Amino acid sequence: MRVQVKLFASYREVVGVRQLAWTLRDGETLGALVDAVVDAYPRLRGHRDTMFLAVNRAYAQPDVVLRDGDEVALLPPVSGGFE
Amino acid sequence: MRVQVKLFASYREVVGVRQLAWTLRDGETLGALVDAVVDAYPRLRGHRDTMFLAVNRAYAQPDVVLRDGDEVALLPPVSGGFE
Amino acid sequence: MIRIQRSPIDVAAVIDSVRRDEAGAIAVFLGTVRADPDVDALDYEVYKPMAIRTLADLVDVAQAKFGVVAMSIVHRVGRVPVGGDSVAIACAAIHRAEAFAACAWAMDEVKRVVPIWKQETGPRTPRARRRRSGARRRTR
Amino acid sequence: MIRIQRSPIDVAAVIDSVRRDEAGAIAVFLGTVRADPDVDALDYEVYKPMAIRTLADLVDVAQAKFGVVAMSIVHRVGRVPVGGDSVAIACAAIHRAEAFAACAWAMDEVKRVVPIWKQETGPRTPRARRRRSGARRRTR
Repeated sequence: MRVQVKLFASYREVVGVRQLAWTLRDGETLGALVDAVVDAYPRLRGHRDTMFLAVNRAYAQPDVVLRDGDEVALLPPVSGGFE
Repeated sequence: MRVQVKLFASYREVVGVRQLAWTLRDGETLGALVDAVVDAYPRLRGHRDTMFLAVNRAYAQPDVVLRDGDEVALLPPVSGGFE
Repeated sequence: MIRIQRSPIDVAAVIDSVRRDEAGAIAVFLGTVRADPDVDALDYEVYKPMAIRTLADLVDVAQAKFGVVAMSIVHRVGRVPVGGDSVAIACAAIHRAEAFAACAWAMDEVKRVVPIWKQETGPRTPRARRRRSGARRRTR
Repeated sequence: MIRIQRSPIDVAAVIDSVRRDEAGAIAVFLGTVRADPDVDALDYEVYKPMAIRTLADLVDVAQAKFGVVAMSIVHRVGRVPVGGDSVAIACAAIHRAEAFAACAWAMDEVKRVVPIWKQETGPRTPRARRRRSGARRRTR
């Protein structure tokens, strides 16, 4: 199955693109996908512990099982607002 | 000496005027003036304990000694704002 | 900006009056006249020179106590209809915690010390007072 | 009103969007870009569909948690210059305590959960990023 992986802010800068198309085995979890992406882009490794994850535009935990066509997002700690 | 005594809101309604000119002896205190006004307008008596006092546009205590020309105000509890 | 006025409050102008380059946070409070079956409007009476003075003191205290950068308070008096703003407070600070704290404190103080009194006006208000309030409004 | 936009925030419109006859209190918060020798502007990046969704959830929670009558949140993204408003939150409630509490809570939540990221832009910003941000702004 294929999912889209969106990258924002510092992650986008580290990887160099806004979005990756990723192929993975049926039944694979979000956590396994993130491990694979971090392996492919080792400069993300230092961010692994502070990374937030979303599936289909909602926060998600690593044990969520992905489905074909899911929109995954790797989110740096947010910093909206003004200060 | 003479002072002006301003009356607001419910006190103005009870007394029927917005302002009284009051003559009193030199050296008299704000408290003595208020006692005299309440004696003259007994319907103010029930309000005596919740009355705030001001002299020359600042809150004042009853022991303040008045001077000729002072502007005294008898203030019901305030209720500005909206609720 | 400290103002006691009979005309409607220009909220955007009150907010703009506290904008400062060094302030990252502006907290604003609006008190509005709530709908109630017995209330068409509130009539506010003020001891204006003392109200202006107590509001100015209150802004000085807010600056000392919370370190706010700028504060404006505008209170409307006379007849304010349901839905109308009776008071607007804007408070600018470097960070948001102080802006919120100072704004809430200032509203409490306005209700506690500023010589303004309100009375409800509605269908059951005695006619004499309704007439008087109406006359006051017409002559404004 | 929940909005993520590149254009300046119309604060009066945000406030008017929460006016309700039954609400006596409106608390408003504005976050503005503070002056700093190293900062000309902030560049905000957003994951827009998720940001809209988290803001809508946040308003639902505020209504359940604080009993607020109406809440609007508008966040500006793209380049916001010093003095510009980056976020506006307006919250109407029956009484002022809930309005203030809900507004302050909502601002904390915006900073905690809404997928928006900011970067400073100023004289020492690497030229590549300044150019990119400028291009983004020109094509808006």
